[in-house]
Amino acid sequence: MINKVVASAEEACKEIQSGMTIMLGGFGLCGIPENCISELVKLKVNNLTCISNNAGVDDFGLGFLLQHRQIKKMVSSYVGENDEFERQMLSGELEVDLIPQGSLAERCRAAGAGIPAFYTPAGYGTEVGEGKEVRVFDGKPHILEEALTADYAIVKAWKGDKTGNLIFKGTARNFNPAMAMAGEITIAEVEELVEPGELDPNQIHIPGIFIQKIFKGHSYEKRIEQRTTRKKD
Amino acid sequence: MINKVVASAEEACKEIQSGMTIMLGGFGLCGIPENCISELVKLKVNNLTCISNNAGVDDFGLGFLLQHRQIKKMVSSYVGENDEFERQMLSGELEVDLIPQGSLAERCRAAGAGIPAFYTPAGYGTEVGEGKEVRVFDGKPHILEEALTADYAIVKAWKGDKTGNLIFKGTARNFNPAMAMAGEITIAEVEELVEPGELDPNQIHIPGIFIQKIFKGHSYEKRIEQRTTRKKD
Amino acid sequence: MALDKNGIAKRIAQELQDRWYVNLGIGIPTLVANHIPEEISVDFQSENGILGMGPFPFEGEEDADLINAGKQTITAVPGAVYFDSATSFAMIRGQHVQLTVLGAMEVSENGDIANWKIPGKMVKGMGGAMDLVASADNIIVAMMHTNKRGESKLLKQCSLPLTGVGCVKKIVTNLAVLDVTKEGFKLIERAPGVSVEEIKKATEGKLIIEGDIPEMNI
Amino acid sequence: MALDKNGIAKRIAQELQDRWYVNLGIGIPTLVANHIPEEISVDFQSENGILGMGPFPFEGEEDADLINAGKQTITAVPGAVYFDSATSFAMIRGQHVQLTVLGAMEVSENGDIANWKIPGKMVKGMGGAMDLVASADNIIVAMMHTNKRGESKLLKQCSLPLTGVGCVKKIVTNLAVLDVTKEGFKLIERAPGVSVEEIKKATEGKLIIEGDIPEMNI
Repeated sequence: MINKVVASAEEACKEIQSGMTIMLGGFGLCGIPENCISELVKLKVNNLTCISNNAGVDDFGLGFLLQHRQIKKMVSSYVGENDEFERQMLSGELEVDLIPQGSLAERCRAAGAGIPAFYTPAGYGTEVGEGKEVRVFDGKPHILEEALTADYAIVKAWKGDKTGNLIFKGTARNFNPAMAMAGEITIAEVEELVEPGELDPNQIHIPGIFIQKIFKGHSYEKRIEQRTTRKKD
Repeated sequence: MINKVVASAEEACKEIQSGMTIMLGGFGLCGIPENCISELVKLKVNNLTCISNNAGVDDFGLGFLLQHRQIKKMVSSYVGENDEFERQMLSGELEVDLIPQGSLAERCRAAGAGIPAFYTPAGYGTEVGEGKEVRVFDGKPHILEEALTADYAIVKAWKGDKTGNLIFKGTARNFNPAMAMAGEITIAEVEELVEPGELDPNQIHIPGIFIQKIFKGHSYEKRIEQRTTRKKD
Repeated sequence: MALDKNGIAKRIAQELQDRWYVNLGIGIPTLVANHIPEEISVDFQSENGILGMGPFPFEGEEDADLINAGKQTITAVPGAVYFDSATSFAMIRGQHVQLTVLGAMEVSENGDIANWKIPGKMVKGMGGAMDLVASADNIIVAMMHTNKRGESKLLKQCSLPLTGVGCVKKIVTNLAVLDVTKEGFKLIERAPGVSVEEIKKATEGKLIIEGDIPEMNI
Repeated sequence: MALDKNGIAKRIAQELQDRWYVNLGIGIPTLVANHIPEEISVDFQSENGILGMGPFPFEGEEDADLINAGKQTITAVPGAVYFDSATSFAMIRGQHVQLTVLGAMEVSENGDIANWKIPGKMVKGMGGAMDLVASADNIIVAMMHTNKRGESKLLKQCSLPLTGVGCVKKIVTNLAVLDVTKEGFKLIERAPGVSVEEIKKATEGKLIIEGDIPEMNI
């Protein structure tokens, strides 16, 4: 099998340039590529267009890149948790394209699957539908949504093998698989990197064919955004 | 979790009626719902429209239903292995709609995913594209394909739990997941039926929400269509 | 007496039917899970990628890799399953989820809903709400009848940017249960001790009152 | 001397590049897998749902649940992965597979291909071929230069229903290697001992011959 291993986040990200469009997996702070985000801060690339469901919090996740003014435009579905984001957006420093969450996921998958456009009912009759073609199927109006592409997709998986096959854990899967399919180049950072054949071929969530570079992340903070618990009775 | 278990193929199929449209998982004879096919023969329902990648061989798989003249129309991508099929088709007894394999899979998934239509390059400029809308994306012509729906989808999985979560084995997965999503009612027959919680929630290929009825198949012949081997050196 | 948030959730729980898959939004809708009648079996979907969501974890047992769409740590029940976002919205858009309960800032008498944006002010985004309201057959809105300034949230027409058009089927507020019909908001039940007059006063959109309006039984 | 099927496969194997994912069609293309140079790493995708296809199993080790798109029993190499048909064609349509090799009944000088139907006679279906030819950047056709009746399969225009339009990039036959260019079939190599004249005679479509045409090195 084809070997996709690179040594580190530094090695994986070294060709990322200012002005590029980058997809980043994760939902909230869950399943985000922490090591590559830190590397992007170090690289000081800017004018980035970032496609990510959320924008992190002020001091973690994509919030880091916002703090350092490296993001020109965010493409997201929900950005409610980030004060710096809201400030930059309301002041006009930051362009924002808000997309329904399901359309965001499907538009990423579509790019990866060679589907240039599809119809969805989500957003019809709202700002999201403005300027988009409307077509009625089975009596119900739908809008045409196009595939979302990116120069790089950066995803985070639980386990991966050297050929790029990935397995995710729990709800940390979220946007990672669809974005992994969509990147012109896809980087996967994983908690555990194993030899080809160590993962059960029935149980792989994203086949390595979608991955160009894979490495074991140096460390994971995995910060919890809303720690909610119950008391033992 | 919601319990989807029925006792048998008989119980699962009892409301299937003549004239219905039925999707059947499998590729060749691999991963086909053997028990439900036998039950459909017993039920003597006819005038069926069957959506299935292949049409079985003369005396196995969908070939059984063809032998008994229960199928009015086949929607498939490849039917090369079945003489009775070819005879019925050339004589005009059997309607046939041939669809590119990838479009067949994607049209099933689309139905399950609430996507009424999408654009694909497959079939542009061929008979498949006749009468379909053509649109150019990024310089390349695509045709509009619509979702394929069915009254019933019948799929076969390796393992399932009582709430309908399914795991497939090897290349027996094929069309089963996309069709499981697409059925108005979806029946899953499995080799092994376990309690909810016995399957790892990270490793389920099709969530039970797509399944309405599940049962353990009585027996599986799993016939091999092209037994190809090599000699030990 | 007007209901509190828990009361609204309790009343909505009565709408759930056996064998339904249900998606609960953030806020009041989340509380619905605490009031499911024991005799019915329902499963909760959270659009970030879990079916079979259980209660919050015990202290010390939180898993950063297991959250709901509100970013809260959760647990999974036996038989739960995790999936990716595209599959999650395949379930939603494909109408495999039988009921969506969500909050709103405004609902209009024809069933339009606004809950994601206040121009020039609040920027949150629609998250999964636009997909949910455009797809679900059953959509129940859980909200206060009026906003902080005492203005009705049940309007002739929404003033805020829409989340979806003509999609809300039922509204449960602190004052009433209302069906959204072709003719307008049809009053179904009053909160215990709340008069029809009070509901009239708090409702800007067309309110239909036919016969005696019973009190909720919660 | 004209090549046999194995010779055609051997010549096509020279086109493969390191780190390519490759889809091999039924027939001659399947044989390509036997001739991969040791110094390059390529992985084989079969559109029924496997990446990392290995050789046929040893006798007695066949698994009914493990076949290729030709319905033949196969094995999987370490690092292989199984997936469903929608994902498989996502790979193909999304151009993640770098090369497709398939057979044909006819190819036209502008790169059209026909390989799925003879009206009123053979009914097979296109299988995955229409998706493959509409998507792949590199498409090599492996076929005999002429049909059983000695008629050319490299035509001005296909007479049979098309599988795809303007998609074939290269053709390897028992007689020659040809690139499909805007101007027509450009002769690149001759089979060992086969003359340009023989190739001319066997080619109905426009044949471009520039300078000396070398023999294949196989």
